[in-house]
Amino acid sequence: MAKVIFDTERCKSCELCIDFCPRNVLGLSKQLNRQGFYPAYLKDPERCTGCGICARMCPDVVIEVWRDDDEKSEG
Amino acid sequence: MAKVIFDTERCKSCELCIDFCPRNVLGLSKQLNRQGFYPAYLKDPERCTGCGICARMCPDVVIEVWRDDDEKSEG
Amino acid sequence: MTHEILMAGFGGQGIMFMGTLLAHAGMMEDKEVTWMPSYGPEMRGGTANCSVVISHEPVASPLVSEPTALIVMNRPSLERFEGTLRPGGLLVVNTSLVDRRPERQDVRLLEVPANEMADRLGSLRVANMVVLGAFVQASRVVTLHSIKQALPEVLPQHRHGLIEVNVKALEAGAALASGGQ
Amino acid sequence: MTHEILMAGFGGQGIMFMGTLLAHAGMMEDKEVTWMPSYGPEMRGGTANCSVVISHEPVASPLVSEPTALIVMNRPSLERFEGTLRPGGLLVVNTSLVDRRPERQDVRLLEVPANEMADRLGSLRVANMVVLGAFVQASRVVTLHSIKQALPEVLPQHRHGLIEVNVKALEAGAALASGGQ
Amino acid sequence: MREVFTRPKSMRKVVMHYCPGCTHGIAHRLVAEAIDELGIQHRTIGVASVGCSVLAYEYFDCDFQQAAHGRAPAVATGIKRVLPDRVVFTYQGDGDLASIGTAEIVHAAMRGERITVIFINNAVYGMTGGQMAPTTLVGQVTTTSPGGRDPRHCGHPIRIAEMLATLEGAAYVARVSLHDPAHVARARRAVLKAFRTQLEDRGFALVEMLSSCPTNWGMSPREALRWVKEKLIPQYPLGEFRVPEEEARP
Amino acid sequence: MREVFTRPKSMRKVVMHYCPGCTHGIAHRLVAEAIDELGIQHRTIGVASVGCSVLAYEYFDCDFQQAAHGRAPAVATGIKRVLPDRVVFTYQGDGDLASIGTAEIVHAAMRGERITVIFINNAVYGMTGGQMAPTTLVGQVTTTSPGGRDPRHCGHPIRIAEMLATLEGAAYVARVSLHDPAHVARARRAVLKAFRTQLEDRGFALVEMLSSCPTNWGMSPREALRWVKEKLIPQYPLGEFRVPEEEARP
Amino acid sequence: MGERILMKGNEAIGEAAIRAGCRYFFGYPITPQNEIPEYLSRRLPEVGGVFLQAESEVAAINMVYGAAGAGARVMTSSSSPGISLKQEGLSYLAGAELPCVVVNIIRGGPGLGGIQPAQSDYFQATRGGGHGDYRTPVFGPASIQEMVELVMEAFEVADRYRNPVMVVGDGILGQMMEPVVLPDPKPLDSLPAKPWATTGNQGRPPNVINSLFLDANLCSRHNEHLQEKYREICRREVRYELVDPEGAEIYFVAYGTTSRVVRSVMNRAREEGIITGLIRPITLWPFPQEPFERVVERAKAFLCVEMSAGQMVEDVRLAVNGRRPVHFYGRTGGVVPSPAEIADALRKVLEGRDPGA
Amino acid sequence: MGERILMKGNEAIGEAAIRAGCRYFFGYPITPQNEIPEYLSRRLPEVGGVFLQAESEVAAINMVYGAAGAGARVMTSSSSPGISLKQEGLSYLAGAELPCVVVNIIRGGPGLGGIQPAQSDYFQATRGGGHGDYRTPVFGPASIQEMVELVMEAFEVADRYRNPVMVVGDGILGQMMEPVVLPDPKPLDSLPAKPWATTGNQGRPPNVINSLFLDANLCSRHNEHLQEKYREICRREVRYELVDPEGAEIYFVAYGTTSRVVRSVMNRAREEGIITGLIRPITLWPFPQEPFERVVERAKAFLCVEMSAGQMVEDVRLAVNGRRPVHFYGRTGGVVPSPAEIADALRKVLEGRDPGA
Ligand SMILES: Cc1ncc(C[n+]2csc(CCOP(=O)(O)OP(=O)(O)O)c2C)c(N)n1
Ligand SMILES: Cc1ncc(C[n+]2csc(CCOP(=O)(O)OP(=O)(O)O)c2C)c(N)n1
Ligand code: SF4
Ligand code: SF4
Ligand code: SF4
Ligand code: SF4
Ligand code: SF4
Ligand code: SF4
Ligand SMILES: [Mg+2]
Ligand SMILES: [Mg+2]
Repeated sequence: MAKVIFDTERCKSCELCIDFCPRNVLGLSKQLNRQGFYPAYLKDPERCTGCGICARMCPDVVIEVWRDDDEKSEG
Repeated sequence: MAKVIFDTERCKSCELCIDFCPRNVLGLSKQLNRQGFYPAYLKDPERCTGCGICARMCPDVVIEVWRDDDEKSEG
Repeated sequence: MTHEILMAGFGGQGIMFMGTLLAHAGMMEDKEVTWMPSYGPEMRGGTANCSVVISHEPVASPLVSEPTALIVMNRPSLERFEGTLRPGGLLVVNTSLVDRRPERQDVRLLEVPANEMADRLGSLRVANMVVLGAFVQASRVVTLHSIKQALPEVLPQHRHGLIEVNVKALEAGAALASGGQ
Repeated sequence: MTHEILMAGFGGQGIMFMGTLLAHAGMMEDKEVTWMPSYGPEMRGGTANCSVVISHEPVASPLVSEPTALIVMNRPSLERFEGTLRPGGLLVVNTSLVDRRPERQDVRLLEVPANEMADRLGSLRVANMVVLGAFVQASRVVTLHSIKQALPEVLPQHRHGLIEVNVKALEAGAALASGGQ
Repeated sequence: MREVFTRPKSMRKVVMHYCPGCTHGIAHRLVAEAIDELGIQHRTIGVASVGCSVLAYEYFDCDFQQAAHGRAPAVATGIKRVLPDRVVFTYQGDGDLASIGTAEIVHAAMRGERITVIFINNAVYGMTGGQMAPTTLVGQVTTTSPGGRDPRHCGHPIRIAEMLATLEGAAYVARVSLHDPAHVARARRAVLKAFRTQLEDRGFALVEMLSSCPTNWGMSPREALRWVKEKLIPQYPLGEFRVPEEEARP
Repeated sequence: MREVFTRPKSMRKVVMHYCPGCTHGIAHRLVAEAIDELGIQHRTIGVASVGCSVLAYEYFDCDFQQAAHGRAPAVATGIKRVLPDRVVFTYQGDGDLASIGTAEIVHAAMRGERITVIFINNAVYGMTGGQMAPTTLVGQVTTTSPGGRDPRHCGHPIRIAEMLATLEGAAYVARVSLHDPAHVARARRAVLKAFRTQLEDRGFALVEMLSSCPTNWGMSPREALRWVKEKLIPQYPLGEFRVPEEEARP
Repeated sequence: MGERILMKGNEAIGEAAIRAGCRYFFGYPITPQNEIPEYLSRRLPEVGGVFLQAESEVAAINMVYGAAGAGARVMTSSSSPGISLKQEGLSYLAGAELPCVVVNIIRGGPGLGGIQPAQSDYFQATRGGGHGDYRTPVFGPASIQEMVELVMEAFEVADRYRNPVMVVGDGILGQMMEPVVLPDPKPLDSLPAKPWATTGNQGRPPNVINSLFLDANLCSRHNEHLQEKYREICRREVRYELVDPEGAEIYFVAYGTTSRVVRSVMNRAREEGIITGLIRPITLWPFPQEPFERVVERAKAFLCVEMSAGQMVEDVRLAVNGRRPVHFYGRTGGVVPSPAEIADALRKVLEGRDPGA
Repeated sequence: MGERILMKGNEAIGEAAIRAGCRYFFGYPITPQNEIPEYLSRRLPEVGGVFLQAESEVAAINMVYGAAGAGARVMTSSSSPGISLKQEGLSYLAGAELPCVVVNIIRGGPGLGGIQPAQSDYFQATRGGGHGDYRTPVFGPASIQEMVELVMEAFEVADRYRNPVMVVGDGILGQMMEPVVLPDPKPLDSLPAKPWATTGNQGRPPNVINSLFLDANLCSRHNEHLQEKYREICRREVRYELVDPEGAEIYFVAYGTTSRVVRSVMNRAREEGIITGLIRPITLWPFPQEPFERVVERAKAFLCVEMSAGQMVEDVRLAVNGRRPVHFYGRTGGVVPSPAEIADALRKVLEGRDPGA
């Protein structure tokens, strides 16, 4: 199981995480954050592999990714 | 026959013409010029071939070289 | 009479365009005008505001620190500028993006649900024109006619297709202001 | 009494060294001294001159425009500076390289055939010391003893071998000056 | 659970002022990760330049100096000469490093100055509103090349990595790109090497990063990264142009 | 009689201030000969830099501007942009061109500025009294490297020709030497080519000339030329590093 | 003369330069003046001119040197840090007597500072921030119309005296729009001949552009010539505006943007019955002495207002020379003094207090 | 304290810096100050310091910035054109409040000019030739002994106020030899601590060296802080020498080399029975007001002598503020005014004429 945590207040809706997620499990929320952006969120947590690619492409260090130790990355 | 003309007042006694003359026919005069240098002169005009090397190595454009048209350069 | 108008909102809301249009209209009415953007640091984002002064005399300072009219397009702008409006001045609020009532009681208030109105006109982007139409109607700084005349001057040639919807928005705003007062 | 001495000659004649030695000697006698080279443009060649001031009081200006003593080592220097010497001043001329008599009649003249004398001592390079010895003897600005004491201070360690010939030259000059006056 | 990715310790938890999708943010993170990995946060001194990254000192959790436009390598030299056992890096844009600061970067490299340079090549002056940079591509429209860069008038783009690689003092010179995860991973390794080059006292190190400026290119962040891949990389080949030899320490 | 060698017409008949045996004089003559040969004296504008050759305007019989230290390429750019049909050349030393003027020469080359640069590399600052230059050899003693240039501290000498040859705008880049008649003859041809490159509108042209400074090297003119041959050339290989392609006009 | 059009100050500067016959611009981006190079990068090629973005401000000013020496009307523009970098070049231009126009859209300093409006480069502009005894005429316009006219005039003055001329403004003047009537372009064939320019010595002895004088006496003579020229500029090129209403006792002294804020204050003060005058230097160097002589007898005091910690006030003190009190009010770092603050300073002066304290 | 030794001015500057605890020098060759870098290139490595020849003056001043920010005592030196190039950097140093010492051995300008002595960079030094409202203390020594002492003091003042300090001289002071007693070296462990320096943030929050203030209000507040500091420097760091003999009516004002020529003139004048005084500013900024207050009542006139076209004379006028006539005599371009010329100027002033005319 993977855990993807968004520091939503820092997100700028650039969608790079969404573009690069190999599982296509990310989307933009409909709720503006305080900066005035629609932050990204994990819309389909089940399919996330915890590969961390989203975090590595996020220019604003919004995302943290945690994963069960034995699981393998697919990214 | 070659003619080597020195604009002696401009000579600075650097001796480069002397060093590079393939015929070793140049020397320094014993008479100071107005700049305070002992200017170079052609001490052995007979042996000069008019090759022009002295002129081409003179940093101060002191030397002019003329030669009979039919003669060949050896420089 | 010297009108000193301050307009403020988000970067993308067309604040500068509103101001430019107003200044152009003023010039076309042979008035003295100045338009002055607030320009931020050498970088992106944040809020935008601009000052327009329209007068029958040469304009002294182009900077408006105590406006006679204030147009706020979003809430942060209301927070920041509400206090600067002169007593008796005109306060125009885009209620679509400002979710609180102004505190000032000593000013004329004009509320415009600009985004909703613009949406109804089929283009969210003309919310600024709705507000401008309402403002001009309520303040009489320039005529609505001058604003319309200024449109083709200010819009680049390749955007002239947008004149129509802009005019509609201006008129909708003006109608609201004359009706709603 | 303030001595303002100007020395002038060709670049290679050791003018600066003469001046430095004199200034050192002055300092060793607990006098106030300044040494000032004329420094030319950022390039090579030409003439050199330096000013030395020796006084019992703090030295006002280190620049000598009207010297109390003038030492000329070559003809161009005589041409250039003869007129600046104060009336009654001391004019030392290296007659080996100056082929005309000075025009000034209101000064003390000391003629030194320095190059010839140096040559006789076996080293053309000490012509400057001959002149300096003569000058010191004639002017009493400092003692010859002080000059000799200054030599090891001014000459770098690896040149101390030259002290002897320099001393000889100084003495030869001094002898000429005391004899010749 | 094991952490796959968390914020590097050397980065402060503040909102950065960069535009949405600007890869300056990724570059920052890579530097911070290298600092963390090498455990040098407490002896690292950064030098911020003038460009969009002028506020870098607000984002890194270490000592910083803000340098005049183009002069970061000189400032870094001043620091490094006083504190040779500290780690000094500069973070510079292409206007800063490849235009006004050309002399400073060339000479820092020539001297083999023991500093690490992070060079953000986004083919444009970001901060001042998208003017032409020396790295702007031929034909690229900017606010001061409205008809596209004309090589007849402004020449061809300058390739900094290749140029500096002609200098013996440049121990490590590499060009990387930030346009996709695989390249970001490679960039990360290059940054690490560049810091190691300094730690091992081998000489000057520079990593040129092809970076995006969606705002001034007038593109979405995604389009901008595609443009990096399709337009920038052909002009600016990726690779290592100089690597330190094991022994050779001048 | 036929003239084998006479003073070029483009040189004035005045005594030059250079030290005895300084090859600045030879370099001057080669430039004047090229101007004569190409028949461009009346449309040539020279740019003198700051260095021993600062007075170049007194020696050439053509219009001249004296430029601030290092800025001759910028000054030449200003002239050439105003008068594109004139011939513009700069004459710069290694302190001027390779140190303070690095940015200006790199960018003139990058732009492919249609100018001709005569670059006198004598491994030292001549005019100011023999300080270290970026071109000073490792170990070479100068007044500011009294223990010899230490590469650990000051890096290795910069090779300007090679560095500029990485730029596409540099149409002709060559290094020659003035240490003997054969090399002087080759240098002469390089200077001609560099002017032709401009006349044919091909781009930026530079000729680096290894030159002597007997005064600051503390050598006789003859020893100095031997030093050029034995020490300078090994560090600075002679040759053409870029030649204009027949067609390629950017 | 054309119709009134609404134009940004920076763009108006660019257009004015073109109408003055300037066809060459060398610059480097810096806020808040980027619209000048951007405008000219579009416009100059249209009129057969050259816009070139230099690698730095240092390169830019030296390109200006080359172009000016080649006989062109040429301009560069920058903002404070960039102008500092041009100081050596400016000294060279002044030394070699080359005409050009240099625009400084001043921002808050020192150092990187900010980009907001300031007038804190007054000393640098009026006293030659570079080395040596040189001066450059400095124009300080207060409106876009005046900016246009003074930029055009700057080219005339530059050519008349073979000297660089500076035009200073700030981000407000650069970024604001105001109606402006653009003067007709100067016909290029009416521009002054420059027989001294280096254009290739066809049929004349070579020309040399130079500021080197190895012999101190020659260098001194050259300086005397420059000083004589500067004295002539002082005699002939002083410009100012004097607002001198009946009954004024306090005279403001202010230029540029600040003078406009001062005018607001004067208008409001008059409504309260307080009559004030204004001396508005239009040339900052040569600084106008005349208006001070005209009012000093009846003035009670002068109040100099600047966006600086107090720079022009020194020239005011020198002009008044102790005859009346000179007070100062200034804001720094990009803050424009507000009408309320200035009114407050005025009140203090009226009460005989020092507003600086 | 050691014995009297004969030393060249430029070398004495280098030695004084070392004795002040300066271990870092970044510079670029330029006549007539080359003996400073040359001396330090030998001496600094001997004492564990670093001499680095930078690629340019611009690089040098920015290396100074980095080194100063890292907490070092650091110096650079140059001459006029090179100092012009350092103006941006100086403004940054002042803005970021970094201590350092900058020596300017002034030569004749403008432009390339010559290398002979001048004082024509007075404005640049005293009014911040760079951009923004900043100041640097400026010392103007008149002898090599004083040069040594002031260079050492310059480092103290720089650290005390976290501000660059300038020392100005000319080729005469740089090239001449005079006996000097070198003060003992400052023990390195006695130098002030610099907790603000960027040395790696072991155990404390990060330090940042910076002059950027995007918000105008913050920039303004920073400037107010700087101005407060400058006022404190004006209160505490003024230095001057007043020669005020009984019976003096005319007071010379002169500094540096010129003051020594003036002294010759005063000595000779006294022999003719003419008693004169001398105000010799030692700090050019802050400019000494006090000596003027002390003598202005009994002075008949002031005669300012400079190797410039008239720069310090503005400060003299500001100090005298119209209470007495202020006259000026100056030579430019590298010419040192001769005693005869100055005596002539004095004579004119005594006769009530203006020597400048
Ligand atoms: C001396 C000086 N010149 C110009 C500027 C204005 N300026 C600020 S940032 C910048 C260019 C930034 O471009 P780049 O270095 O490519 O960085 P980016 O913003 O693209 O990351 C310029 C020219 C300045 N601050 N100082
Ligand atoms: C801005 C500036 N810095 C420094 C100098 C001093 N300077 C004059 S010539 C020179 C170096 C000359 O060396 P180089 O360019 O190698 O020419 P060379 O004399 O060797 O032919 C320097 C540093 C100056 N005139 N201007
Ligand atoms: S960790 Fe991988 S799979 Fe999960 S959201 Fe991020 S990119 Fe997609
Ligand atoms: S990449 Fe980061 S900033 Fe961009 S949308 Fe995703 S979380 Fe937000
Ligand atoms: S022409 Fe040739 S042979 Fe004759 S002197 Fe010259 S070098 Fe010697
Ligand atoms: S080469 Fe020329 S300057 Fe040298 S000695 Fe011969 S003639 Fe004289
Ligand atoms: S302007 Fe460009 S480089 Fe700057 S922050 Fe925005 S996207 Fe990034
Ligand atoms: S110093 Fe050197 S480069 Fe200069 S003229 Fe003399 S020998 Fe030639
Ligand atoms: Mg960039
Ligand atoms: Mg050289």
